[in-house]
Amino acid sequence: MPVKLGLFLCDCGGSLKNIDFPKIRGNLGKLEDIAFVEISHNLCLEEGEKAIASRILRENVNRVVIAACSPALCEDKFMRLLEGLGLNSDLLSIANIREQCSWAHKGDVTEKALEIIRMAINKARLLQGVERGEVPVNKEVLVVGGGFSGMKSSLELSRLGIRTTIVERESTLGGKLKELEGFYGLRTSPNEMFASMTRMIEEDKNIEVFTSAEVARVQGEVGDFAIRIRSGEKESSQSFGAIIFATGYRTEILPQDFELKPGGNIISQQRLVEMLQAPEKLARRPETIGFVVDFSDENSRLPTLSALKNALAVKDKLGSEVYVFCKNLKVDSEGTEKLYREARDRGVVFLKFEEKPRIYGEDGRVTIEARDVLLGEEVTLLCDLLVAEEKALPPEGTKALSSMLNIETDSQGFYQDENVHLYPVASGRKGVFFVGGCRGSLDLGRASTDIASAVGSVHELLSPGGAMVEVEKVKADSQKCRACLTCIRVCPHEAIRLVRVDSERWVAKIYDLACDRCGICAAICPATAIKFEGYSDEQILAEVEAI
Amino acid sequence: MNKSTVVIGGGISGITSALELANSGFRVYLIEREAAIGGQAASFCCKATEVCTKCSVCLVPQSLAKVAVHPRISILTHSMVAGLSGEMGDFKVEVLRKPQYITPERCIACGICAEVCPTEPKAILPPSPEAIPYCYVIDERLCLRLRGEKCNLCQGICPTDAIAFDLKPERQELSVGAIIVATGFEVFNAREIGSLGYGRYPNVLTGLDLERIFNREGYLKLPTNGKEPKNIAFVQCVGSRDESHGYCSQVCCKYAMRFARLIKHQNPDAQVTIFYIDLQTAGKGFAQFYQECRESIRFIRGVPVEILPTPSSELEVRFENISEGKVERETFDLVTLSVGIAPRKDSWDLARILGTNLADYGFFDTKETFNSVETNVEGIFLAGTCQGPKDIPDSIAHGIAAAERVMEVLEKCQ
Amino acid sequence: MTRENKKIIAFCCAESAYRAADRAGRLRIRYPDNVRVIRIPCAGRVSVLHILKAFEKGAAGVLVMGCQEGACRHLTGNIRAKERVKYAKDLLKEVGINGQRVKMVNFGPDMAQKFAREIEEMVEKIKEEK
Amino acid sequence: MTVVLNEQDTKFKYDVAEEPGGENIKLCFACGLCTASCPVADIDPEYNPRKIIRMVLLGMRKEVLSSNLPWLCTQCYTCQAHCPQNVKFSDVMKALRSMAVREGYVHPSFVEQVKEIDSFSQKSRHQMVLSILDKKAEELKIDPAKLAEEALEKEKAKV
Repeated sequence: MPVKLGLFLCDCGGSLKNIDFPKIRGNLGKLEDIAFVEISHNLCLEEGEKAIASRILRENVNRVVIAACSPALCEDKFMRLLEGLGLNSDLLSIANIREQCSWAHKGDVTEKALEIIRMAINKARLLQGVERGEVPVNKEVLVVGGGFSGMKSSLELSRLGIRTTIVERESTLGGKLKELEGFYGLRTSPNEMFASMTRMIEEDKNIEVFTSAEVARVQGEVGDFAIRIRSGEKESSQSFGAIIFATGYRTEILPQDFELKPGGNIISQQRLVEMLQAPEKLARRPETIGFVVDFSDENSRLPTLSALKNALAVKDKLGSEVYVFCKNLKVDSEGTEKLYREARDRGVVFLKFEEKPRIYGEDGRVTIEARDVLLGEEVTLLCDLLVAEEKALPPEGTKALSSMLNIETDSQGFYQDENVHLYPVASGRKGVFFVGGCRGSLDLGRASTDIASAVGSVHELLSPGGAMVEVEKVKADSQKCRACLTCIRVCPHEAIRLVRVDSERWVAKIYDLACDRCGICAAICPATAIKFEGYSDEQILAEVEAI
Repeated sequence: MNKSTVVIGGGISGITSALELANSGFRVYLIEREAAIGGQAASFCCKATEVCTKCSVCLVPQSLAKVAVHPRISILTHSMVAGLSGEMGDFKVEVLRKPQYITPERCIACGICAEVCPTEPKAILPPSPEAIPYCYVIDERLCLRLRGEKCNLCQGICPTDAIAFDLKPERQELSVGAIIVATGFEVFNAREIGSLGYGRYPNVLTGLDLERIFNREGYLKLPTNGKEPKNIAFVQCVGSRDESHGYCSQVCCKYAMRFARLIKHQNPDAQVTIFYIDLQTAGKGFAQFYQECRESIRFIRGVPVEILPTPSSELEVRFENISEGKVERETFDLVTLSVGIAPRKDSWDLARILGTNLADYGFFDTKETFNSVETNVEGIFLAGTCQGPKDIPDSIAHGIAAAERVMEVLEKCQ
Repeated sequence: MTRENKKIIAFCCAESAYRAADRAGRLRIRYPDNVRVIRIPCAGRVSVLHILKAFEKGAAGVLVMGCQEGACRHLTGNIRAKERVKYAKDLLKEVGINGQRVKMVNFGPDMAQKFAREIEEMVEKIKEEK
Repeated sequence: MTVVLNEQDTKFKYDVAEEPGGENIKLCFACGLCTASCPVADIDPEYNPRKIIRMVLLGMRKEVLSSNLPWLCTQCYTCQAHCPQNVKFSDVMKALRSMAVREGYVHPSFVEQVKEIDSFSQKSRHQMVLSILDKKAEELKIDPAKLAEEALEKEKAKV
């Protein structure tokens, strides 16, 4: 069908005075494939839209160019209008003659406006239009990790009617819940929480649990991930629409930073919790307990929180004198400032250092030497127990999984890159989410918010309309494709895979739901096999041509 | 069951909730008190140097643009919730829409009205260059007509008949299944700490002022003479971690350090000093960012007690340098107070209308600890900083979390 | 046609630089009118071919405008654009066009002043060359 | 000097908290506002309210109570006005004074003497300000040392 173009010029209420609209009409009206040039004053208002609609229908054009304000403002509106007229909404091209022309320069800019409109016309001639359609998606979700975050994610998804499968590496669910002393401000103990969540999961028909199992392979893309789950010797394959990673974190005590080995009196927070759970078993009540936080790792929100909680628990259960050595106390999570105040009020003493404290053990006791900047003097503390600084680290297997997923980790090795567009729970790969400790050390409040937001995002993705896409907007031409894998290597969203077309040939296929329409692949394909409709090489060069 | 929702507040959390719900098939009424949505975060500036410093401000215009055109979201600007009845699944929300003199649906932002407006500064302007909806509003304090004089210039010339001075407040009732409160925060009013001289000395600014200066001008200049400042101080914990604000505002250390880096980047000769009590360097990649900052920015443990102008109109700051154990005086040409996040004063009124509780210090209260989106009223949820301090990513997460809870309860109602 | 009148092509990422250009207009920040903006979804969409063709068609300068490093929605788009610009520079030098006439610039969406400044700088550069 | 924390009196902070005025001592989080605002710290670098609190918290009972520090405070309450944690440092100083007396570090009569000095310095200030105001009309050049002498003379005359 030959191109028949309708051109609408909007002078924005007559305010674009430095553009000579009749001149533009005179100039462009002569072009052969332009059916009409209409000058309007207010295309974006109801009456303007009506005028566009009636003119398009009357003249039966198959491409529309609108010269008006920024497409950032009006594009969606006009696209919807076209769609309403039964015309493909991608047959529209907009020339920004307001923000980037009339308003940006003094004096007459008719020439520039003319050229911008020519660029849009050139592009419009080559537009093909894109269909919209719904991609079938698998509505089941895989949750990797059966700790608090994983369990809670599954339970919440279930409440939205979404079926999940939990894969847990250990033989039981629960993760760190089984190791915690208590939550500040929460009456439920971690143990009770663990018990009730386990019971709920057992009773929930929407949740299937694999323990002592791990993810062996991830293939496919959002809506259709093919996962191989390894459980002992057995392996099984299953398909999921989305994946939530909730693999948690691990902690490591870092006495090596102080050239020490952990031993009887240099203990972890975890060991302290065990002592506090059964204080009667202690041979001797420790008189003095020291904590060291925020030195090796200044990203110490979680270690600080547990130091504060455990210091208070020590006061409650053992009544020892407690000294906390820190650099800066991390109070930037909900309730921590209150906790800190309570700890001070209970007589926990906080000392601040700038330089690394020197720590050594002798005669069953531990000596800490530091310069307390608050006192401005060297201080020495002999304590019966030193609770060493803990660093939150990514769980084992994070590296393997992230390379299997082809997803960047952050500078500390946690899941998810530091890119702001992926915050809070998304990854560069659509349909893959990270919640809780595995994306960085998080307090329980933040982890809970994480879970709800990942569940919300999954629900949005899998709900009707969530998988509505522009079909083959970015497409690899199977005739031109040489299967060189370049596009697959550069795609930041893991949206391209090789598929077999016949017994001999493999070609790249771009998955519409996973694709985020950046065009990096189209720019790099050495065979120029990838076409990005709306931003194809021809279309971009046609715009360049107009200058 | 009613599958529509009211979101009160069009800041980053509110629009995130609205988008999430609308994309999942819910109808959303977004109620905004001001003339444009976007809230506080929309007035912030990108703090990137050569590289992104993860302030997340760029996420706001993206979401705003999507909300503006979403067919399932209705934006009610200049509106407030005036009453509530019913219960979860069947709330009746009474909304009061203040007269706005310009019909947003009719305004095409051509700017002809501003050309003829006789006042200086103009009484009719868009609230910001990126305002959504992008339409003009009349400043009641400047408009001659609204101050009782005879002037009809803008109304007479408006090509789309968008201006009408005789509009009355409108009341309307919305039937919805659930409500999300996302009314945001106020920055702490630095005038409350008189000794720091905010409001008295023009070169004492707040973090919010800095956001707006950078957003508008692209670089920092002294309010007094328009020159680039050479010696800048940041004072942390202004309106945080004290008796009446017993919490850390979570954002100030981050924005102060980002601003410090940005200033240093734009003007390498500038001296930047940050006064602090405890630096909050937790969060993704931030400890590393802090290490980088330390190379070029001076950090002093100890916060200033008083700021006084010198005869040469610089600012003399008195503080204890804790690491030295000494009281010191130093002069700066600009001091920024890193003001914290405070609850909105009108939260009280809204809480009374909705029947929700307020927590310590005046933030909206949650039903239980660690479930920061549910309130004591079934079907009313919280999103963003109305519940407590949050940065932009955390507010977005919270916004989605609140939407998820709404989906859950409305799904159950079915 | 004198060189001053020659066009500059600016490939603008819709997420950042295009918004910055719109903002410049809204704030009525004036800049030389010989810039032509081509809106692209991501700076990573720009290929070496686009840059070279622009010069072939008579452009005097090409600006590739993407997001700040570390802030690309598509993670690597702006980094790839930078590499391509560098590559294009080398190619241009070989055919005797000053590599300075193509430039990669990073933007936040609110950097209207920077947008205007970059256009001005490029115009100056072209003028100097004569 | 190295402070060995175990050798200090860990009960000291609790004792101060028991003393009227000392209740909030433990709440201090060391922001330094008290010291920065203190007029005495401004003229005497040895005197540092924040450090005094630290010494109490670390149990340095003898060092604090036997020292001059508790007596140097002018009870102007400026620190108290600025303290974000409501430590009430001026009141803490009162508590420390009475403990110092009770525990025999100073003779009870010392309290009376300090009181007199306080009252005397207030009176001298009063006198000095008045004399400035008196003299302002005649002569703008004022010598504070001379004023002090005059004020002292006047006070002496009364005794």
